[in-house]
Formats: sequence, structure tokens, C-alpha cells
Amino acid sequence: MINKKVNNVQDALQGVESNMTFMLGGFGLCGIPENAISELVRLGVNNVTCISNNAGVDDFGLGLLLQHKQIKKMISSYVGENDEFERQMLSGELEVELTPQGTLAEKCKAAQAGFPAFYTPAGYGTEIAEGKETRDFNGKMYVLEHAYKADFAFVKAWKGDEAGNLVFKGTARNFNPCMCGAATITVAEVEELVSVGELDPNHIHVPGIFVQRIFRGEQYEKRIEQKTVRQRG
Amino acid sequence: MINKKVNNVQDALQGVESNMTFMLGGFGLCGIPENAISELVRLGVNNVTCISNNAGVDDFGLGLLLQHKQIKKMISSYVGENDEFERQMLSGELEVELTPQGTLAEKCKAAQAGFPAFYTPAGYGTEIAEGKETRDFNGKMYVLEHAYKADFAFVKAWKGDEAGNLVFKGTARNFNPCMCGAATITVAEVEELVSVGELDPNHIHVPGIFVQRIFRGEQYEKRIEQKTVRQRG
Amino acid sequence: MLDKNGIAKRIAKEVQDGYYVNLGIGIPTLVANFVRDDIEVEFQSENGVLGMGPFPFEGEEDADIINAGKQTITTLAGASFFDSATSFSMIRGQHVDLTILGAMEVAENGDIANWKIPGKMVKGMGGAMDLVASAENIIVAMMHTNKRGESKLLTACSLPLTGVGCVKKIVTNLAVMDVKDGAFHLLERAPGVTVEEIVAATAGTLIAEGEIPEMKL
Amino acid sequence: MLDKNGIAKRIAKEVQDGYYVNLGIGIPTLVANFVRDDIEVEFQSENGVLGMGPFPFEGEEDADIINAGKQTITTLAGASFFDSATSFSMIRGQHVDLTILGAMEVAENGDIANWKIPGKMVKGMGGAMDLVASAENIIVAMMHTNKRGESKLLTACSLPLTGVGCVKKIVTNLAVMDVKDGAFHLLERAPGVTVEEIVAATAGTLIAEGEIPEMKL
Repeated sequence: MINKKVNNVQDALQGVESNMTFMLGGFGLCGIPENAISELVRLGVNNVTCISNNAGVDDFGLGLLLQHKQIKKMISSYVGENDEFERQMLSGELEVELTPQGTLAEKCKAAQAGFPAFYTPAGYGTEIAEGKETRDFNGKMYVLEHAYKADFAFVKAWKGDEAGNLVFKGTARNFNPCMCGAATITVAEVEELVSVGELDPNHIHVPGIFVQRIFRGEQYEKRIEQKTVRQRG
Repeated sequence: MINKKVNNVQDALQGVESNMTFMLGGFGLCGIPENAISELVRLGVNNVTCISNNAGVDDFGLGLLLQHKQIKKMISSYVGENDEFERQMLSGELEVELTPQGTLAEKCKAAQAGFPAFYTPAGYGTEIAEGKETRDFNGKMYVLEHAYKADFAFVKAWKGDEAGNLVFKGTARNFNPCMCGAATITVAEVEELVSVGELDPNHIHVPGIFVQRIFRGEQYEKRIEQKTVRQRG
Repeated sequence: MLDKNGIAKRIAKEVQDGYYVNLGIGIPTLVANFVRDDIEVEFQSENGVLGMGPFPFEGEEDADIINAGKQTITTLAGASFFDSATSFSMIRGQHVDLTILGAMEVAENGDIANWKIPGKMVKGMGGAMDLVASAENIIVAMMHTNKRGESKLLTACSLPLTGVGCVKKIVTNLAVMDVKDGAFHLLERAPGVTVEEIVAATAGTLIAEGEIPEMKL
Repeated sequence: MLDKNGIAKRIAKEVQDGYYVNLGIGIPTLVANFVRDDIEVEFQSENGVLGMGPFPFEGEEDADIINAGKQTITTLAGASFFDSATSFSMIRGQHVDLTILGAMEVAENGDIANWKIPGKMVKGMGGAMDLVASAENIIVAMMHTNKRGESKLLTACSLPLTGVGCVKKIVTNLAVMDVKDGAFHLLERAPGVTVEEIVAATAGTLIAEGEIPEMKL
């Protein structure tokens, strides 16, 4: 067993520098690497490019990095729910590249799997396809999209073991598995770090080979963005 | 819950005809759809194209369809371990298309995921790439490979529920998940068919949306191809 | 004239037995409330869940179980969770039978715009571009006119497109229409709405042949 | 001169701490037996397992747990099972650190042939083409000559290729060689084997500079 365990978030983020490109898992505030984000704020690295489906909210998630003006460029599919984001974007302080959600997931997956590029129908005929190669396959048009390159991927899982194997819970899985192994160094933070042998080898969502460092996150707020309930009958 | 359960292998294979293209899961004899294969033999359909990593052995797995001369063309990555196969291939009775194993998996996955084609480095500079488009990405050469099209996919899982959700055991998983949803109709056979709600939604390997029909296989021989053991100390 | 729930109720009639359905944010989300309970339907959300159930009871919400609108949800027996790439395999691979989403504009050739107002609003396309580029069966749920009273059914979209020639059916507060052969084809009127009112509210080519029935809800 | 176990033993010395290793069928499979036990290594098999252990004890074999050679195996703590597409993501994505495989022929430019003898034998390439096209670190394990005594280290391969310019190192029953700059570079002699014998058994360009040490096992 190749041991990927590091003791804390500081060790996990060793080598992180300004001007780097990061991938961050999560959908909205669900399944985001809360501890890595806090540490990125503390480290004060800036001028970074972040690939993440969303940009958090004003005072949580990636919104914290926006607040501290650490982000040069965001690559996301949906960036509503964040006033500071809108302000920085409209003022030109922040560069934004919007990518269809399925394309974003697959550009990470392609990097993980060693595919340089792929053809997807998403965005054909829209401004997303401008300047990109398009091609007809069996009478339908597709856009050529390239794999992402990143220095670090920060993902959050529910459980993990010392070998770097990861297990997710519910929809907190989302982009996290797609980003593992898609960057030079993948850092996984987990709510529960167990010994090897405790996870069922049949039910590992991400094999440890895709993860370079794993640590137990000190605390998780797991903020709910849109609490929606129904009345008890 | 959309119910995918059918009562038996006969119902599961309704619509199967000669001249069709089938995908069949399994690696060697591990994780093969034994019951579907037996029924294909019984139905006597012929002139079929089979996409499967291997071709079974002389008297088991896809070897049974070869024995009955039902196969027109095999698409596989490795076809050793089968004398009848070699005889039919050398005599010209059987058409054979050899495809690198990772490419074979991905051609199924592409069909499942709605990708028309993909670029892979496998086979570049070899006869596998002859007549195919090749392309340089970042200084490395890739071959364009197209998604497969099949009429039926026959897969075998360990457990499944009525919603068509599948769970695999060990290396019997192999190509099976890649083929689900890659054909017009995906037929899953399972050792144990449970009621919905019994499988943990976090640990379903193939969501039921990729499966059209599911049934419990009557019996499984699960023959071992290369029994290899060590001596007790 | 229909309200948002009325639009959702009418669209629910389009949902057939055995359908996997993706519901967009807004009016589409309401459709789930009106689907007949004698048919089998499963709802997919692109953030990674199949088999969505109703919202949770107060105190039972789980931050790890949400839909694409970031709302807390529950799941039904037979549900499954998966990653984003698998989710879009379901969508791109046309395993989802019906996609229902909102729009800012729809053109008579089936083009749709719903993600950007240049200089004003850019929230992003989320999964909408993947959905409209892949789905064979797309229904748009929207108001017939915008807040300024201008028609949202146009000869050509003025806003940046989300997808081209993809919308097959539209249900608005005023009408049900097919989109085909370069025109909107009026199928049903909302209760109390006349064909003339629909014509007046539609900027694109609207074809109303024969008697147009009032919709049944 | 080395036997098959000797070749495996020598190759085992190339396996470093923290390596994920894919072992081909035949001699490469034997390498696992000789890896130092004070380093951390995980073996991947392309049929869908990471963390392979030794063969099972008699009576404990499981038909559902095999390696790419279709042999029954066991797994170690920390192992995982996955599907074929994920397996080749590990390989194509260069997450596997070292690939060890057999060959029928290797050329001085690093080309390798190991899947087909036209008109005679076609077993197929299995995962070999994916492995050699993707791996950054490939060691070939083979006999220096074939059964007819002909060199398997050639100026150019005569058999259909498996991959081009990909082999970095070769360990045979006679020698250890690097493959670079269009030539085989002799690094070590097998016990009791002279440089002259290696030169005689090598059809391609062989460069032997300075004193060539006998290998330590």
C-alpha cells in the first residue's frame, strides 16, 4: 500500500504558489474542499486560475478567494449567487470563462484519462463554439474541446483511507471524482480518514492511484445554499 | 421507480435477431453473461457481430456461439485460448477485428456517453491505425476512434434491483459497466435480484437508466480459466 | 391565462410512463408536483442524482443531498448518486427521455436563449447547453412575454444562443405550441385566452390552423 | 546467463518506492515475487484491480477475482476494483509509473512487436498497445534470442508493431540495456556472460562503452 496520508492541510498544500491553476470540486456549496479553500486564503496566493463549476457565495466557498482578490480567472459553468463575483467580472478585475457543465466535467475527466480532446455537441452554434473546431459526425455537429491542465486539484470526499481511496456521499460527489488525477497533484480532504482495509474494495469511488495526498479536514460547515422543506402532513 | 424486471432469459432476449450486433461483457470467462449466451445458442440466431474483449474458450462463453457457427464477426482485443476460433479465423469463416483493449472499452463508453469519436494514443504507428485519422496534440500523436453501435448489450452483474441498478463483484466488473447503455437495448442478468431500496444509492455501479431489462440468471457456472494457487506455508 | 403552477400542470401531462426526466430550475421544478401517480417516472438532476423525491421535512434536510437548483431534496427507493461526468453521459447519450427548461427567448426555428444578457446579466449556462444540444425531446416552460410585455417567441433570438434548432414544444401562460418547419404551431389555448390574444403576443411566425381547443388541465 | 526468474529478479530492482506497476503476462508476472518488501508498491492489472496480492491458497480461489492473465489472485488491504474504462484511464493518463511486458522483437529505436505473427499466430494485442503508447517508463522482459536462436533485438522490427519508439529499457537472459538515440546501450552483463556473447546475440546496433559490470541480483 502506497501511503498518501499527510497530517494536516498545511502539509497537504505544500508547493501551492501564486499564478497556478487549481481545480476545485463541488457543486454550489455541496462537496467543496472547505479546508483547502481556507488554507488558500491563509496562504494568500494570488493571481490564480480556478476551475470549478461554481464560484461559491459572497462569504463562503470560492467566494472567500474572490473577496481577497486572489483569483485572476474563473472557469465555471454557473456563477450566479455571488454579488462580489458579478462586481469583479463587470469591472474587468476578474477574467471569466464560462463552459457548459457537461463539457467542464469532461475536460477534467479527459485530463485524468489521458485524452487530449473530445467532441461534444454542447455549445454548437453558440458563442461557446466561436474559434473552436466543429465537425459533423453522422449528421450531427460537434465542438472539439480540449482537456484541462492544472497544477493542483482540491477535492472533498466523505471517507478515505491512507492509500488515497475515496468514497463520497450523496450529491457531494459531483465534480470531485472527475478532478482526481486531472492535475499534477491531487489533494483529497475527507471527513473521516480510515485505515486501509476498512473500505470495501468493490465500493471505492476513486482509487488511490488518482490521489497524491489525503488528510482529514479539521472542520466542515457544510452550509446549505437553498434550504427547501415541505410541511409535515 | 421505472421497473425493468423481466421474468426470465427468454423475455429478456425478445427482439434478438440474426444479423444483429451484440456487445457482451466479461474478461476471459470472468463476469460473462452466461444465461444470455446460452439463450443465444438456443435461439440459433446467426450471422451476428459480437463485440467482446475475448471470445471465450472452446466449450464455454462465446466459444459456444463459435461452435455453432453463429458468429460472422468478432471484435475483440485478445482471442487466444480458443482453438475453434483460430480455425475459423484462419479458414476465413470468421471475420475478426482486433482492437486495443483500452480503445475497445472506450468505444463502448463513448456510445454510452454520446461521444461520436475520441483520440487515443493506442495503436499509433501500427497497423491498427491504418486508414484512420491521426493527429498531433501537444507533440504526441493520437488515432481517431469511433463509438460502437450495437443492437443489444448483454451484461452480467452480481446484484441488481428492479429499477435496473447494478452492483458488481471483484474483477467481474470489467467491461460490463462500459457496455450498459451503449446499445439500443441493454439486458442485465444478475446473480441476485433485490427489491428497490435494498441497494445503497451511494454504491450503485451502473444506474438503472442505462439498463432496459434485468433478470435473475437461472444458474452460473463461473468457470475459472487459470486456477492458480500457492502452497500453504 | 395560466400561472406558473398552471404551466407546470399542463406540462406534467406530457410526461409519459417510463420516462426519465430532467427538470430545469424555476417553473420546470414545479412539474414534479403534478405528474400522475399511476405512471412510473424518474427525475434526474445533473449534479448527480437519479430518483429524486419531494423536499425533505423540516429538520431532515441533508447538506450533501441537493438538486441542481441547490435545493435540499430527498431520494426515492431505487435512487442512485453518481459523478458529474456520468450525469452528462446520461444526458449526452440521450438516456434522459424528456428535458423541461425555462427560456428568455425561443425562435421559430427552435433556437433557444436562456443564459446571458450581454452587459447586464451573465449567470452562465450551467448544464443547459449540454441538455439542449443532446435531448431529443425538449419542452420549454415560460411566460409568453417578458416583464416589459415583449414577446419571447421570436422570428430569431436576439440574445446569445444556448442551442440551435432544438426546442420541440413550448408551454406558456397563454398556449401550447409545437415548434417545427420554421414556425410556432398553436395546439391549445390556455383557459379564457383567445387565438387573437396569442397571435398578438407572438412576434415569430405563428400558425393556427382550424379550431384551437382550450387546454384541459 | 539468467533464467526467467533471474530476469524477473533483476527487473524487480528497477521497481521503486511508491510505484504503481502494471505487469504483463509471462516473465513480468514473476517480478512481483522479487520486489523488496521494505518499499511500498501497488500492482495494477488492466482487467480492473489495483493492489493485487499473491495467488490464493488452494480452495480459496474466487472466479470473480482474477488478473489480466486470467489467473486467480488475491488482493491486499487498500485494494480497489474498477471497470475497464477506468483501468485504462490509469494507464492512458500516465498514473501507472512502470509497465513491464514481454516482446517478440524490440528495435534499436524503441519499437516493439509482441501481438501477431502474420499467417501463424494472432492472439491479439490485449492491453499492450494502450500500455506502450501511454507509459513513460517501459521495461521489456524477454529472452535475448528466439527459439531458433535468432536475435530479438533488431535494427527494425519485422513483425507488426505494438508501439513505436516506446521501449526505454530491456532486461534479457544475457543483459540489461537502455534503448536511446537509436541504439541499444549495454549497461550490465548477466552472470558469466561476456560482452562478446551479447554482441553476437544482438542484431541491432549495440553500444558497449567502457567496462560493463556484471549485474548484481
